[in-house]
Amino acid sequence: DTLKKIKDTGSVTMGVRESSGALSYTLGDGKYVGYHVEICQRVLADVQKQLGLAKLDIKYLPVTSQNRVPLVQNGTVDIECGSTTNNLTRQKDVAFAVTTYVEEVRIAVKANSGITSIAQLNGKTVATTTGTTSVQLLRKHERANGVDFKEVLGKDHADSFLLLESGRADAFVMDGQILAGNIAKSKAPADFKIVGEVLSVEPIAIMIRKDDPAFKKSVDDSIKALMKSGEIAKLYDKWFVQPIPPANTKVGLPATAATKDAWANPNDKPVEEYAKK
Amino acid sequence: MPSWDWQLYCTDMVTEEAAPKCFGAPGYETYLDAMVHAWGWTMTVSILGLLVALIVGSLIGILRTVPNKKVALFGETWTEVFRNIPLIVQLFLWYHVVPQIFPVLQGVPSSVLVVLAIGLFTSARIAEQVKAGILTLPKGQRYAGQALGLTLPQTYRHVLLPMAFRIVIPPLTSESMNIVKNSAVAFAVSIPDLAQFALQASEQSSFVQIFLPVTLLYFVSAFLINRIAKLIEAYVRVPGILGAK
Amino acid sequence: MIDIKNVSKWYGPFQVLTDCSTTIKKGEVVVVCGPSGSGKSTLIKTVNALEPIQAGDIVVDGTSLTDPKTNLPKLRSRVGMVFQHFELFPHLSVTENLTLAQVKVLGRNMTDAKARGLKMLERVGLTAHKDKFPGQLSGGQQQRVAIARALSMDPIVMLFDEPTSALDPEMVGEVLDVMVGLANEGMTMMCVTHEMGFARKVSNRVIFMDAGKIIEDCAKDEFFDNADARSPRAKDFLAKILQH
Amino acid sequence: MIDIKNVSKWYGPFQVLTDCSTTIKKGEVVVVCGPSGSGKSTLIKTVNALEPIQAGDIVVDGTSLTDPKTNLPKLRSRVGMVFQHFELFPHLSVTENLTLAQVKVLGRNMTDAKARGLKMLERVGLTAHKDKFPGQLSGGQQQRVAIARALSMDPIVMLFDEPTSALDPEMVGEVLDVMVGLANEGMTMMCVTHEMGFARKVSNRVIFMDAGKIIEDCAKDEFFDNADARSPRAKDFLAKILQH
Amino acid sequence: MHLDFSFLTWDVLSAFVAKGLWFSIQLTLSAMVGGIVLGTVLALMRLSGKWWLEKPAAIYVDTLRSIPLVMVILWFFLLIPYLLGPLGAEKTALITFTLFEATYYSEIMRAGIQSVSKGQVFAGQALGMSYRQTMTLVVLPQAFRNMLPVLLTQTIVLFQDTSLVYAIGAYDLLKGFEVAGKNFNRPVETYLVAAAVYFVICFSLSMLVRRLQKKIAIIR
Ligand SMILES: Nc1ncnc2c1ncn2[C@@H]1O[C@H](COP(=O)(O)OP(=O)(O)OP(=O)(O)O)[C@@H](O)[C@H]1O
Ligand SMILES: Nc1ncnc2c1ncn2[C@@H]1O[C@H](COP(=O)(O)OP(=O)(O)OP(=O)(O)O)[C@@H](O)[C@H]1O
Ligand SMILES: [Mg+2]
Ligand SMILES: [Mg+2]
Repeated sequence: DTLKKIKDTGSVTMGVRESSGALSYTLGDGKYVGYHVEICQRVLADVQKQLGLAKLDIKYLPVTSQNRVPLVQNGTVDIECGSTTNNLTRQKDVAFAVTTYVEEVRIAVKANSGITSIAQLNGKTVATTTGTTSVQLLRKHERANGVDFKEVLGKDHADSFLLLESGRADAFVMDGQILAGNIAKSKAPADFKIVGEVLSVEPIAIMIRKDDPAFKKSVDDSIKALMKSGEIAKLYDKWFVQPIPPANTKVGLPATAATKDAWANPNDKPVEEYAKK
Repeated sequence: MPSWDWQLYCTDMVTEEAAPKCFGAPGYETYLDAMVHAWGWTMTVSILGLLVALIVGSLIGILRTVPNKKVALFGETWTEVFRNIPLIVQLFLWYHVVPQIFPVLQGVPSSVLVVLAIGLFTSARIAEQVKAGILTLPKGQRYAGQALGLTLPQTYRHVLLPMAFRIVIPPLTSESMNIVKNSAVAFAVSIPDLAQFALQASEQSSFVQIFLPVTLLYFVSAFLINRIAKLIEAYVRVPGILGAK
Repeated sequence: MIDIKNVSKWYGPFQVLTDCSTTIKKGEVVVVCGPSGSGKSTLIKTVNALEPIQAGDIVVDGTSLTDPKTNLPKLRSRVGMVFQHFELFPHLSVTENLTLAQVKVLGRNMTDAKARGLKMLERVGLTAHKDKFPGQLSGGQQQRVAIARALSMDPIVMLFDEPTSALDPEMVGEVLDVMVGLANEGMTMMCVTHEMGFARKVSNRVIFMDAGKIIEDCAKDEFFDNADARSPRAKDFLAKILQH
Repeated sequence: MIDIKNVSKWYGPFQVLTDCSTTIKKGEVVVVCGPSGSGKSTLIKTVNALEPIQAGDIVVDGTSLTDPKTNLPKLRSRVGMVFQHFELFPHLSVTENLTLAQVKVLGRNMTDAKARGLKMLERVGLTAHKDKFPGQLSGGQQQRVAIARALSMDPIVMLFDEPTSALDPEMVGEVLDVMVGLANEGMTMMCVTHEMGFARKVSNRVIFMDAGKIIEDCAKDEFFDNADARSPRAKDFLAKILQH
Repeated sequence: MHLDFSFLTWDVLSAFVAKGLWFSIQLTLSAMVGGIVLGTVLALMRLSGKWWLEKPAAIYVDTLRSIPLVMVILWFFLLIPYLLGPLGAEKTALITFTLFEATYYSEIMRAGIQSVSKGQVFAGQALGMSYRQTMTLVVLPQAFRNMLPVLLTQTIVLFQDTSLVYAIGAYDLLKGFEVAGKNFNRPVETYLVAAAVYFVICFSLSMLVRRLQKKIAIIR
């Protein structure tokens, strides 16, 4: 029971990412920031108020794609504020708060490559990152549409982007905000562009332990309040449109219709239900 | 812990649908297919890397014992450079940096670069062992060879190396096992090996169910190499010495 | 046959040999003795150019070792050498030990090499062990094989470096017997040894070294029987070594 | 003092000692000789219980070694032992080598242990080297330190296993001198050695072993001077060892 | 290729890299000390001649040594919370590395103990020392001294291996460089600098090993 644990110990462990674009990343020196990190901080402030704690000690624990689910499961992390897709497989092991961001999986290419859609990727080399749902997505797409491309998997997003930048790959298929973030930070942002159809729509949410309805309710209520007040749109603007530290670059990715829809109708539907429509 | 789901291994990795056959069903790639395929990559990278490491490492190790200062210095430098930078960093340099400096390498597939990186990294360690093996031989052996009129290369070929290699089989065995384990970094440059499979598949399904068989496969592979080395060791054992212990 | 002329040698700053000179004629048996560390082994190794020298010259059968044009491996193949620790090749059988250099260095064919090797093995009384490995032989047997190996190359001179000092006392005899036989047949020999019995029995001359210098170089009888004429260091050494 | 009764010992299926019996009285000096591998070292090690025995019994100063109640470390501390390869502790200085067991085993305080150790060091003539490390000493000096180390424990008997066979010929004398001194002072000694000069000079009895059996066990004079009464194996051995 | 190192200012280095370097050093030192202690115990178990001590130690060592370190780290990261409660990546790394490196150190110590001649054991026993005394006063000091260069060489490997804690998100030296590289999108440059830093540290250590080796060769 997470609420009790927080109350008893006066501390909470927040799972964060080292570099998940503007959602969650580090400034070094143990400082973690980003859209989801800030939402979580607001949520935890509410939790503190609800529990009547004078002081709540937030511990930040950087997690990776590989260990985030086990860590939430085994109690190391109380609330994971990274860039986790809400899907059915994961729902077997963990629970998700209401969706705060809807990701669209897109294709980044070199601006001068002339590629504008996935169909043109036939025979090309496509990069994506190991241990992400994009890999599966890409393979699904390949099989369904009979396109044939060579896939290369980077160790992490930065590596994958480097594959594109150095010409080892012709395209980088990944979550739109990650593509936008990497392009924004690159040496020559104008050399890249995001093109083509949306390959998939994925609800990204804050992850918490399964079978803890009380905690889920607190978190959900807190987030819903942000949505209702319109506060969440301001947070989004701060991280995805305005310049952000450390290099003061802009991601430049205004909220999509799908994201706005998720704010208007708070829900914790998994990715499978988005795919249906 | 979640319960064990045997069906998982017969499930298609892409569509998450059950395949008609667990292994080798056309049009499907089950978890089992992918794992076996990945294992193949791990072994390929390891064995080719081992070949590079053994050949280059032996050569460098020999150079380091030659009574010629310049040649020996070259061997020393080689060893120091390749063993003092973490493999994962070297791998990255081979993949992303070296081709920028030598554009000819740009077209080289990443699997070749990985084999080179792992092979050369391990060559430094093997050179170290081979050198130690040659130096543990009594100095008199070198003298005896030369006193019979053998040239230096002949002395190495017929006198020093046959014994030195026998002596260093045990440390070379553990280096060979290390190479299988070290190959787990190859995924970082997009080799679809066991490590990459483990990371991708465990993301799509359960951690324990993927990592347990993968760990076992690594274990078995290392063990296999160990057994082969033991066979070689027994085969080349000289009556009357070594092995007596 | 062997002409050692003012040889000096250094290991770094440490001088191991200081201005050593002597001559060994064909058929002569010369024993070299002296305290440990006096440079005996080093001297005998320089005769074979196994250790380079920094000053002086050594001429073996008319060929200068310091001449850069000299083919050292070829020269060495004509000088037989026997070591304290035998230095048989442990991974080769006795026969292979005997034939390796004959084939690779002298270019003999395998049949001839084997015939020659086995003849020498017979000479040292070990024909029965021809297929064993060195590790399966006793020390005395190994040393006799080492002598046979050197002899198989038809050397013009044999060098011995303490051939019996690593042996069990019972085995010393069998090796010395072979050496005495060689000496009696007229082989030219230079032999570092502390076996004064051997020196007395077969040597023509005794060289005594101390601290890298040749201190005594005289006929055997003179060395042993005219003790009063010897240097104090040599007297002292002889006293110690003959005491028990 | 030492009673060896029908001792047999096996290494796996291989019998190293077969039914060995002998008695060593206080003040006696017994020399053990025999060919390599005959079990001399093994026998002397069993006296100290360094090697267990499978049959028979050994009684040292009234204490049976096979009695499970016997405190072996305590017994061993009263039996001095000197090894072929000295076995000084290379990581300790000479003084530390001498005092370690006195302090840790006998429980002496450091001052007493040092006094005792230095006295023994003086006895072997090495006081000047007390602060050196074993690696800085010559073989003969190391062996003398090893004897001093054993003596510091005030042993009732001293065991020697080929104490001079790993030494350069010149150094043999200095170690034998110390041993002769000990024997003359009445120390009980059991000594594996091939130094027949030593055996002749100081021993009371000679034991000859072959293939794990005690073949001869007789007074010194009988052994050396009545060669005809000896077994063929012993005669053969003596001939070999005295030949050169 | 155009390389631009200008972003790597002292501020960036101290913000991103210093913490990682400190953790790598901490991890290396504590895993070395803990690993040598535990490794020595394991080595003694394997040489004890008692099967009920030998077998478990042998299985422990052989098993861990046959699995890639990354896998071991991931497993421990997953399993430790069940045994000890949540600990965080850094502490998990400390425990994992100590337990894992102990297997390597144990093999070194085993060879070291065997490098001490049987005669030394006999000499200790002949002076009346117990098994414990012979081990602690005679054998282990020599084993340790003889193996010092090898132990240090293993420590260099250990230091390089700390780069693998990326798998559980602990913040080590390499991670420091990587994160800096990612946030400024200069991965090539940071990897080059990282390689240089690792080389300088490890090379200095291996020079130290060489000098030690020479020194020990003299004592012996
Ligand atoms: N490679 C080397 N480097 C430095 N010094 C050496 C080397 N080899 C030998 N020496 C030194 O040279 C001196 C002579 O050595 P050498 O082996 O010729 O003596 P030796 O008379 O044969 O002694 P021994 O009777 O012990 O065999 C010794 O002081 C030895 O320490
Ligand atoms: N640990 C062991 N395992 C098996 N056999 C052994 C062992 N130690 C000694 N032996 C054998 O026991 C026999 C007697 O050995 P021991 O060392 O007592 O002989 P020794 O008479 O002292 O010979 P040396 O003169 O060579 O020292 C030898 O044949 C030897 O090979
Ligand atoms: Mg010598
Ligand atoms: Mg013996």
